Order: sequence, then structure tokens, then C-alpha cells
Amino acid sequence: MIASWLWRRWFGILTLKALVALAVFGLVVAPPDSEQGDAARLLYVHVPAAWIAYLAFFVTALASALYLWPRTRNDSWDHLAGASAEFGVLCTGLTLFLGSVWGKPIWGTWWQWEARLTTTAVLLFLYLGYLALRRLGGVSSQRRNAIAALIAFIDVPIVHFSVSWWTSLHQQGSVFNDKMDVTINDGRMAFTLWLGAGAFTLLFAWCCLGRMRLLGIESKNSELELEAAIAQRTGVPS
Amino acid sequence: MSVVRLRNAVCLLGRFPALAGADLDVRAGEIVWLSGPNGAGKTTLLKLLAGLLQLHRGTATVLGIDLAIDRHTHRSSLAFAGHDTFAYDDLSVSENLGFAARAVGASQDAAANAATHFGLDDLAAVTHANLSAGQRKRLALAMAFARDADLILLDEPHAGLDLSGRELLDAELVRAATAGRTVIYSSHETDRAVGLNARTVRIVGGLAFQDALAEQSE
Amino acid sequence: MSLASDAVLIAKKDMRIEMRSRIVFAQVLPFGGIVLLLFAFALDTDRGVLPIVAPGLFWVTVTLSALLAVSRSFAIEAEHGALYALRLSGLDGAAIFLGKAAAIVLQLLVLEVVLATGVFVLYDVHVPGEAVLAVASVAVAATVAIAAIGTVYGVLVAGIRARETLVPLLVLPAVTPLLLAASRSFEYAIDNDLSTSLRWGSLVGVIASVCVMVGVVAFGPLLEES
Amino acid sequence: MDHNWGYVAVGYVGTLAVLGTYCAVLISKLRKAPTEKHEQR
Repeated sequence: MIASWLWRRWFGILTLKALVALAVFGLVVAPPDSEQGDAARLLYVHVPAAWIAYLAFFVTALASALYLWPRTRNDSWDHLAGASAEFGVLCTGLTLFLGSVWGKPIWGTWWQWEARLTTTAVLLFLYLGYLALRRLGGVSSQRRNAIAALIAFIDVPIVHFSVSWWTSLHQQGSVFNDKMDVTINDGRMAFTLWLGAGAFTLLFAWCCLGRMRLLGIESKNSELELEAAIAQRTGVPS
Repeated sequence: MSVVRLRNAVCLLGRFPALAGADLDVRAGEIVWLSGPNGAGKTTLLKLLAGLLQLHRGTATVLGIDLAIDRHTHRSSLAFAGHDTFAYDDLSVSENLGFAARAVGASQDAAANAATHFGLDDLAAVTHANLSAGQRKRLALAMAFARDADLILLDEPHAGLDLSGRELLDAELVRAATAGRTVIYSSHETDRAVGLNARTVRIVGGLAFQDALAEQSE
Repeated sequence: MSLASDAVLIAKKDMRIEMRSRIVFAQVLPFGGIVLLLFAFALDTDRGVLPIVAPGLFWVTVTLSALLAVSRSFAIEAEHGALYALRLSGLDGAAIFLGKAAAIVLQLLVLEVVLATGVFVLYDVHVPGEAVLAVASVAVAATVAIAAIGTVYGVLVAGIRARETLVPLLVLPAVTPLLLAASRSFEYAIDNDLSTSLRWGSLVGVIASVCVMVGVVAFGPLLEES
Repeated sequence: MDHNWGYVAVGYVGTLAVLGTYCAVLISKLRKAPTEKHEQR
């Protein structure tokens, strides 16, 4: 079910081209925003990173559920859950970093207790915990990890809801412009945003496939090691 | 009737094949003695039979239940005592026994009887933390025997017991076997097996070597 | 045996062990007290700030204490392999979860009463008379949620090395929405804005029910992997 | 609006650095992994 090496090379080149195109469109082709000026160019990486972060955690939850379901149980689902969560954490960190860098010129501050930013920050730690759990391994860790991923995913809407309720109650009277929204009134801006979403999705898919392949090789190798260990253990009965 | 049937059973501890393709057959009412050097896989075998470890490969049927599919159902008809006592330090002997019996749905009478059989009556109020190693062993065995089980799995039950404790234990094992229960225990004590009329299964290198006589009679 | 009586059996056992060992009452409770003091030092003796931030500090202190209570709750099971016995007993995972969580709730409620007294004295907080009932019920709901989350993650890592360091990393992000809601509810109660306080309180209630449901479903399978 | 370019540059370069490092590590690990040998065996 894992694609061949040739296909992934072709796929990788396509991803690379999309990312280069994104940089060109984001930095050169798209016009500066009427209010925010050139700072709005961060939109084209910030929003795709955030989108992929959420998509990745959704994929992790879905793959974990498919692993837990007896009929669809397959180690590949566990590998996908891990690969996706890893890239998701990367993108979550990136989203926070870009939000910060964008917030400084627009809000005048690196950090704002804004709902989406705060939710993303909590998500980062939620899934860092999940990755830490995965790293520890264990005898039958896949089922445990899958359950942990589902519990974390249940927490996502709760975090989002409580945080947005909190910030909406507290932000009246804020001295900052609490909107980071850019008015997309230009076709080139809209296209660049879609290009960004597409390029990041491709990169996400490529990284996931690569990471899954790596995890697949690792588990195959450990299966071979087990074979050798059994032979060694049983080969010399006294 | 076959109580235990293992074929090419592989069981992992981490990545180490503690059981590396073991075959084992045990019939109802048998007392089976697992002998073998340290690290041979005796504890893993007992834990696998109890459903505490996952079967990695091969087949394992215990009390008619396929462990590859279901590691839960057969637990209600088995008793297990391991290296750990499964007891709580801050609870007394009678409290530990009472909790263990309630947890498995056994009567308090059964718990009291088990305490008497293992000579624990004088220690009823002593907490587990204040027991000697041998007394803890007796408590662990009494907790296991409080359950009305078809299959009794004991991991080195003789270790740490004094002579009277061993005799009490052996009497319980014989009683269990005559009542039609099956006992599988591991031990390094060669002399104990003779009095019990136990069948010997040697565990070496993650494999089980069954007694030649027993195999012929099959 | 029924789910309820099995849960009571487990809870009674845990409470009896606590009454004997007094680990939570003799160690975790003083820990919570010193944390309250440290917050006051950290914020200087500016008495104007403390009453305002008191609800948040209270719930942070409770959460940190809860981490210790959870770790104790699973330490007693791990000490002599009692988790094996629980798995072999045939008790329903849901019953074990409810019992262990209930014992933690009881211990935390005692701790909260003491800490709340400390907050009144040290932080100069006044709760209006009519808000006392609301505050108390929100506290109970929040405690149920914290105990449920802690119990689930406690069994999740029960079989893992380095579990002492992993539990806080897993539990703290998971309790953030709860901490937020409970702190806001307390704040509004102190400000005598009961309706807003109860809106946040109902969010606490919703979170608590979700946490308990997750625990009831997930504890059994997680116990198997421990 | 000129000073905003600094932030934009930091954002884009930072993104490139993070994603580039991840992909580079991934590719090097995939190169090193002895897949084909095992598959042929």
C-alpha cells in the first residue's frame, strides 16, 4: 500500500516546485495588503501551517481509531498516526512562531491572548505529550498510544471552546487591534493562499509517507531481529 | 480434557523472545512442575497462560479459550501467584485477603479458610509491610487460593517458604488436584516435585520440553 | 457484583490505605500549603494583586497537588504488582476507574477545604454568602474532572518507565480548559456576578461529564496495556 | 511599510529552516535505512 520510491521522488519534486512557487507568489507576485502592507505576506505560510496542524491531528485521531477497530487493525495505521502527529507538532510550533512574528508589527506585541493562538499553544503541549508517550514504546504500546491520541483529540474542541469563550469575554477594551484577518480582495492574494494550502498539504503527505516508510522499515527490521533472536535462543537448548 | 494447549507460542518481553516457540499440553487435574534455569521463560509462560501477556505468534488455548482472541474470559476461573505478592503494604493480612476475595467474587469464608490453611491466623492484624518475606509468600498464596479456580498458576511458590510453609503449600496443591483442579507451578526445588507426583516440564531457552513418559501416554 | 459496589470496594480500599499511610494528608496537603505561600512571595506582598488572582492560584495549586495524589494512587498499585491482581480479578475496568477516581476526589476535596481556608486568610478573599453554594458545587465538579483525567493518564503510564515525569506533561495540557473555566467561575462568584459564574460552572460540569465518560470507556483497555 | 519586510523575512526563512531540517533528516534516514537489502534477501 505504500507507494513506490519512484512515485515518491516524482511526488517530492512536485512538492518542492509548489513550495518554491509559494515563496515566489507570497513574496513577489501577491500585492501588499491595503492595511497591513507587506506584513500580510506572512499569511501565506501562517494559515497553511495552522491548517496542516489541525489536519495532521485529525489524521492522527482517524488513524488511531482505525488501528483500534479490530477489522482495520494494521501497524501502518499506528505508523501513520505517529508520522502525522510529528508533522502536526512541527506545524503547530511553526504556526505559533509565525503568529508571533506577524503579531509584532501588527499588534505591537509578540504574543496576544487571542483564542486561536492560545488554543494552538495548548495543542502544542497536548501533542508533545503524545509524542513523548510514543517515544517510550513498550510491549503493547500501539493500542495504548492510539487511545491516548483519541483522548487528546477529544480535548481539542473543549480547549478551543473554553479558550475562545475566555478571550471573547476579556478582549473588549483591548488596546490592540485584535483582528489578524486580512481582507482578501485581490485574486492574486486568494490564489497565493490556496497555493500555500496546497503546497503545505503536499509537503504533509510527502513527509507522512516518508516517515511511515521509515517506521515500516524499522518494524520490519525488528521482525527480522526477532527471527534471529528466536533462532539464537532455541538453537542451543542444553 | 485439555486445559492448556500451546503450539509454537512466541511471547515477547520488549523485543526479547522470552518464549520462543513453546509447545505444551496440560490435562485437567494434573500437577505440572516447570523446571529450568533462570531466564528460561518460566515466568513468561505462566503470565501468558494467565492472559497477562500478549501472544506474539503461535496458538494458545487455555480452559477452552483462544488467548489470541480473548485474554479475559478465562481469568475468572484461574488463580495466579507470582513473584510479587499483589498485596498492599498498608493493609493487614486479613484486609488484603478480604479485598482480594471480594475483588474476585469469592466469599469471605473462602478467604478465612485460605488464611487458616497457610497458617496466617495469628498474623491477621499485621500489615503487609511488617511481614517477613516468608509470611508475605504465605499471604500471596492464600490470596490466590481464596479463589475457586479451575487452573492454578504459581510462580516459584516454594521460594522463601520455611519447611512448614512448604508442607502447607504441598498439601493445598494435592487437595486442589484431587478436587479436579489443574496446577502449574515453577520451582527450583527438585525434591518437592517427587512428593507431589508432579509431571515435569523442562523450560530451556524459551522452549518447553515435556516429560517423555507423558508424551508416550498421549 | 454490580458496577457501583465494585467501585465502592476499590474506593474503600484506597481510602483505607490513605487513612493508614496518610501520604496525601501528611505530604501533599503541606505541599499545597507551601505553594500558596510561594505564590504570595512571587507576587510580592502587593495585597492588591492577590485577591484578584486568587481563584487561578487556587486551582493551579489544586492541580499540582492532584498530580501528586494521582501518582500516589498508582504507586500503591505498582508497589507489589497489585495491578496484575486487578487485571486478573475480572473486575470491570469502569468500576476500577470510578473507585480510584472517587478516592482521589475525596482526598482532593479535603485538601481543597484546607487550601480554601488558606486562600481566605493569606490572600484576603471574600466570597459573598449567596455564592458559597455555587462555588462549592463548581469545586466538586472541577475536582471530579481533575481526578478523572488524572486517573486515566495514571493508568496510561502505569506500565512505563519514567512515568513520574510523563504524567505532568500529559495531564497539565489536558486540564487547561478545566482550569480556565473553574478559575473564571470562582472569579465571577467572588465579584458577586452569579449568573456568569454559573455559566462557567456549567462548562466545568460539561467537562467533568466528558472526562468521566472517557475514563469509563478507556480505563479498562488501558489497564490491559499497563 | 519597509520595516515589515524584516518580519516577513524572519518568518519565511524560519519556516524554510524548520521544514528544511525536518525533510533533510527524513531523507538522510531513508537513504541510510537498509530497505532494499532486506527486501532482496
